[in-house]
Amino acid sequence: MKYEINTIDQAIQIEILPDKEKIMIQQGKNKLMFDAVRVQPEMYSVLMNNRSFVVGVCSMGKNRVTVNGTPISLQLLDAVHLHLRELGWESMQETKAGLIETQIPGLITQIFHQVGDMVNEGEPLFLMEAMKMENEIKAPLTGRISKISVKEGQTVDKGTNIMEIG
Amino acid sequence: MKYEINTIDQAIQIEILPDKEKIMIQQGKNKLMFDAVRVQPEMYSVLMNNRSFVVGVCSMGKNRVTVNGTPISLQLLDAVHLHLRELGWESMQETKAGLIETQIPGLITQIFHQVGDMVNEGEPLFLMEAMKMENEIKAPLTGRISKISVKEGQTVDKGTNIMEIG
Amino acid sequence: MFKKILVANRGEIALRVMRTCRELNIETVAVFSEADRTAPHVLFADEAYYLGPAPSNESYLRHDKILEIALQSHAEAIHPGYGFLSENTEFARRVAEAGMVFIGPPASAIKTMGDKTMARQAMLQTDVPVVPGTEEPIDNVEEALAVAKTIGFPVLIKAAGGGGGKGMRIVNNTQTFIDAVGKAQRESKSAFGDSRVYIEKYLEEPHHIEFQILADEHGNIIHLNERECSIQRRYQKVIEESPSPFIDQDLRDRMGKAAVETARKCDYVGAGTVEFLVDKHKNFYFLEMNTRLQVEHPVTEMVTGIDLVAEQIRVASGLPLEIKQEDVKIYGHAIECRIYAEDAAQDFTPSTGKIVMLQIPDGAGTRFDGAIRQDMEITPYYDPMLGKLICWAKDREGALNRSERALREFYIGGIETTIQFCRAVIRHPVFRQGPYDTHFYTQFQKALHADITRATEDVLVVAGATLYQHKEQLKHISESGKSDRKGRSNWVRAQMGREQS
Amino acid sequence: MFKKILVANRGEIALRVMRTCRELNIETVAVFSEADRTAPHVLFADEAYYLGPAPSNESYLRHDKILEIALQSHAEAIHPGYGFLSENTEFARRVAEAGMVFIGPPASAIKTMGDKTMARQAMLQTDVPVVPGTEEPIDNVEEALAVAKTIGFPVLIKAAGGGGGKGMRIVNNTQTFIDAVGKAQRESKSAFGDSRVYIEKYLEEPHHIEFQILADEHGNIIHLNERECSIQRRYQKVIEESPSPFIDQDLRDRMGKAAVETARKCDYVGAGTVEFLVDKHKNFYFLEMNTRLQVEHPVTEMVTGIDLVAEQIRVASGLPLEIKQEDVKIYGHAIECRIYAEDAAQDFTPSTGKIVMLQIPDGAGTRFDGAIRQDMEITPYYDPMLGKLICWAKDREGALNRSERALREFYIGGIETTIQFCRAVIRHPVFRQGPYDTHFYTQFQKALHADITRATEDVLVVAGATLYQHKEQLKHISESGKSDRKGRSNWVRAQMGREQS
Repeated sequence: MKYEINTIDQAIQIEILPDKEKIMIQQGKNKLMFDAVRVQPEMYSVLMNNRSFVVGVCSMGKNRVTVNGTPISLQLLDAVHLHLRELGWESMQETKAGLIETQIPGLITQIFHQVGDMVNEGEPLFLMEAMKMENEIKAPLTGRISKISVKEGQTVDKGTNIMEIG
Repeated sequence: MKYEINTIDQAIQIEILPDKEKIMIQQGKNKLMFDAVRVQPEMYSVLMNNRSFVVGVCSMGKNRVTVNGTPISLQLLDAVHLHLRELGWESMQETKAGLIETQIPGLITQIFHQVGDMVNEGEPLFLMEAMKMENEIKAPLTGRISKISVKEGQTVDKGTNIMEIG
Repeated sequence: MFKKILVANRGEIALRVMRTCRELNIETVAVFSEADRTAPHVLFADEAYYLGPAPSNESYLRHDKILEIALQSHAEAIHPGYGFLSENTEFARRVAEAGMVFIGPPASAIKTMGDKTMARQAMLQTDVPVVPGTEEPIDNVEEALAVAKTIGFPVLIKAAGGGGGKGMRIVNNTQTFIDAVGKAQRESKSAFGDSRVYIEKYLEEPHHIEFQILADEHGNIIHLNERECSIQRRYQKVIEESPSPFIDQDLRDRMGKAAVETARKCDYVGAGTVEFLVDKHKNFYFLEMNTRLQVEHPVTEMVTGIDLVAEQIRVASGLPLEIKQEDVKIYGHAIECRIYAEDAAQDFTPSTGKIVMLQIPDGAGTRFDGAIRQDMEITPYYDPMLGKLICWAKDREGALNRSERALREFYIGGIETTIQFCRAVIRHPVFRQGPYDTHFYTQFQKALHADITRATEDVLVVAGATLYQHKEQLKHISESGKSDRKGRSNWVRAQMGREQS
Repeated sequence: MFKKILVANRGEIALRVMRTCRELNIETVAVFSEADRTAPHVLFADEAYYLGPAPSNESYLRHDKILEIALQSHAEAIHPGYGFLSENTEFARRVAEAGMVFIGPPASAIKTMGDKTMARQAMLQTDVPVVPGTEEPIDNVEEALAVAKTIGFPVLIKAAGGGGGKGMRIVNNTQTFIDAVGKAQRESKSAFGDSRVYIEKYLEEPHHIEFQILADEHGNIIHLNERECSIQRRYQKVIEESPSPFIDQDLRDRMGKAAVETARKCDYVGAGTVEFLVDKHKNFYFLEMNTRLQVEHPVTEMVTGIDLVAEQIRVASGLPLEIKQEDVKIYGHAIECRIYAEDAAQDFTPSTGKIVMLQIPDGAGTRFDGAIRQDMEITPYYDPMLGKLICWAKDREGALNRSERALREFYIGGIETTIQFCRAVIRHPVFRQGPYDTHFYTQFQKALHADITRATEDVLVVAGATLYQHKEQLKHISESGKSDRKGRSNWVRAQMGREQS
């Protein structure tokens, strides 16, 4: 089956030929003998044409792996998606870039804006105290604040939706 | 509930008072505050009257634990068993001391005896080659060989019954 | 020597201190918060006592509770580690009053040096040069601005009560100054309970160099040479090394002498660190003195062969130093990489969660001072440092290569860490070449972060194909309820088949 | 210098060699048997190739396969580690013929020194004293008995073709002699394919002392002082240290000179070890020369600061030694504990199974050279050594204390190991005091094994109560299908309750 591996700045076409005995990968003119064996629930030992890689599949569900430590965010598009794209459909899910979520639990100490404010990319949005440090969270893109979901002085959990831009 | 902790050379009576909030142990006149928290499937962190111990419950089913590394083989007799013993019954299961089993897989290279032979404790019974070494297995007790279950040249798995004495 | 010591700390430094205690045949008492019942320092200790809920001010900062436990457990001394109560004069005084030994300098030395402004004032009476700036701590913003204008921008705002980069701000102009002071005051108040700050001249192309000091009660003071600490982000050290690639023997001798003079000025006893800024002309200025064990003390241990915690304990028990200045030699080179639970790609935001997979590097010249374990939960309550990787080799190049090898070997799954960031620094040509200054991170930030995620086409194919297989296996598990193909290798079977045919 | 090296080995030594390769920026090629597809050396390497089924003679001993892979992968050199093909003249010759470098001495030196009888004959032409015994290997039992009677009992029977204690027997009288020769011949045949043995005088109260040698192609030969290897069981080393507590500087110099002379006699190049027996009067006798890296090489690395694998590789690539004899210094003291997957209580029977829990000691002066991982299966196919713990400190007492601390910290769950046995040796008063001889184990066997299981009443209560709780929890799980109380602490809750009340 044909796949496309997409990262931020690259796209590679491969064909995966699974078999009962082995996995072969066709990449352009190269045939690659691929063998991945799970050594821990979230870690694989991979041999590809005898080159050895340790691959971590850190976060289940997320399209993110580490190869010999290097973190790689990727999308794997299968033939169906590729075909849809050929037909002019954009199959890739649009990510909500303007959604600001907390990465860790903490205390919201100050919010610099109100709903409706225009903010520039890199402009401070709010202050959050976590792990004894005051963290200034900046706007990831330029746009108008459409929603603020928390108040100053509020304690928030990891993954809380704080505000939305655009 | 009352228990007796038995090892090869010691016997200790304790009373375990489980509670929703804590476990108290009464040992003679001493009251011990006991807290065991599992940190890995086979490892506990234990605080007993604030003294810290790491306890490994290595082999499920076997009555063997390690406390700060020290291996301890023990039996835990509950009130029912203790009562039976008071009435003159021997509740402890008799172990088959004369049963010779292999600890690892290997090849039986030579057997020195036949069924019916008398052997003295420490006398060689058979040779087994495992991990590139020839291992001489000696009789654990004096007695008559009642059964031999393998032949010379036979490859055996871990835990195979080789012979029985008495 | 003491028979029993209470370690009033947690994490890697608690474990570090307890290891030496055990080697000296001293019993150890751990204290722990609710979040730390099964933390490594609790499992390691001979005794462990519950302190209180997870927040530090309800557990590790509670003088009363810790003193009560120390008395109850018959500890003869208390080792505070770094952070928490390590530079708390009040606590040091109360420990002594309770008839126990505080393993640290006398309360007077902590008081003098702990308050950066008092320290500056003391140092102005010596030959040791100090950076121009405020002599008194400032609570008033306008007053602070006046000082800043006098010494000229850029200036540095620092918390009077603390260290470790918390509450620190660099300001380039009048416009942003007032806002920055406010932030520094709030952070300082939250971290150290003291909102006063001070202002100093910000040196350009500065090197952050510190000297390790050892002093006993009998008037002997020696230094154990320098540590180079110029690799910082958010004003926190990330990588330290000894010796410094910037310092020559003449400068080392002069700075060492100044460090000893500093320690003598405040009647120092124990292990301490004198921090200097050195400009590009090799002029050095006293910055501050840390009256405790530093995070980065192992690099000094690796190049001198001296166990600093053992020396702290010996000195605290009243024994004289066994080492003389002329016995201190530098053997080879050591580099420390701090491994934080932080996402370097997200401006070093702390990362919490469960360590689902752990592989710690080891082998020749490789030391890891940490307090982590597979399946352990990293909570958001404390400092996000997981541990420190220290690599030693006979020269700097060897130590760089060893660090790179060890970082490549290091694997922590389930949370974000700074392992890859450290790897990017270690292999950066400017760092490899040395010397570098404190601007290194800001200057090469982009290149460093790009290096972390740089991947060849082959690596992308491996990433994609493994993700494919992983998802296929998960699919099969959920479809059939059967186990996956874990531990079985298609390819080995294929090769075997070939061989048999 | 080489660009790529194939490591023809597995386990800890393969990993050890590859770590240095990576530090020298040399690519590594691993080979693996069917049982080792996910072994640590495969995961570490840059490339990995399948050799064959698990048994060594179908995988790690296959000259043809290994040479084929070396050529296919464009490796420039092959490092054999220890064991397997490391002392195989035929393999060394074939590597050279195929245009690659065998990282080890010339085939001629392996041939001379690998055959113990040839080695004895060579040494008889030098000033280095040898132990009285047979000069020719013997296949005939009666002939062997005649020699034994001539030199007088007790005598030692040794395999002519191998090392590591395999095929070795000590015999005290004529009655047991013939039986012992038979056993030694069978073992030797099975392990090395050579049934010949030789007989030598068994020295009483002997110390097993060996000297590390480094030699280059340019005629430079140096020694890196001694290793004390008298702690043995089943004629296999368990604990080694450097320097030896038995050797004084005069004896060290004389033995070092003899070791260098030995190496020169066989035109040695690379890293090698000259083993001596030293009797209680400090007379020393040449025992054998090991023409490879030894298991215990890290103790020498820790006290000299020299990376022996790096030196091997440098010398093999034709470079001259960088170190001169006068540059070799002893810094502090190092002790190595070998950790085997063996049940010490069952006469050191190998133990196989899954490592369900793993905690490797770390911290100052603590090095572990191993190749193990949590959830890894220990198979019965290869040597049962899991790794080596090496502890360094500034003196022997410090190294003893550090070893004890580290062994206490070491936890391997799921299989039996020699960790506790090593701990018993380290804290035995005779070992602590040193010097000790090779009879140490037989002499104190009972006390050592008793020490392993010694427990106070408190420890028994902890053992019993934890077992109670564990079984209760298992019962609850199987009864209700619900999860156990993992990670929750009754007692913390109890204390919290008290605090709130």
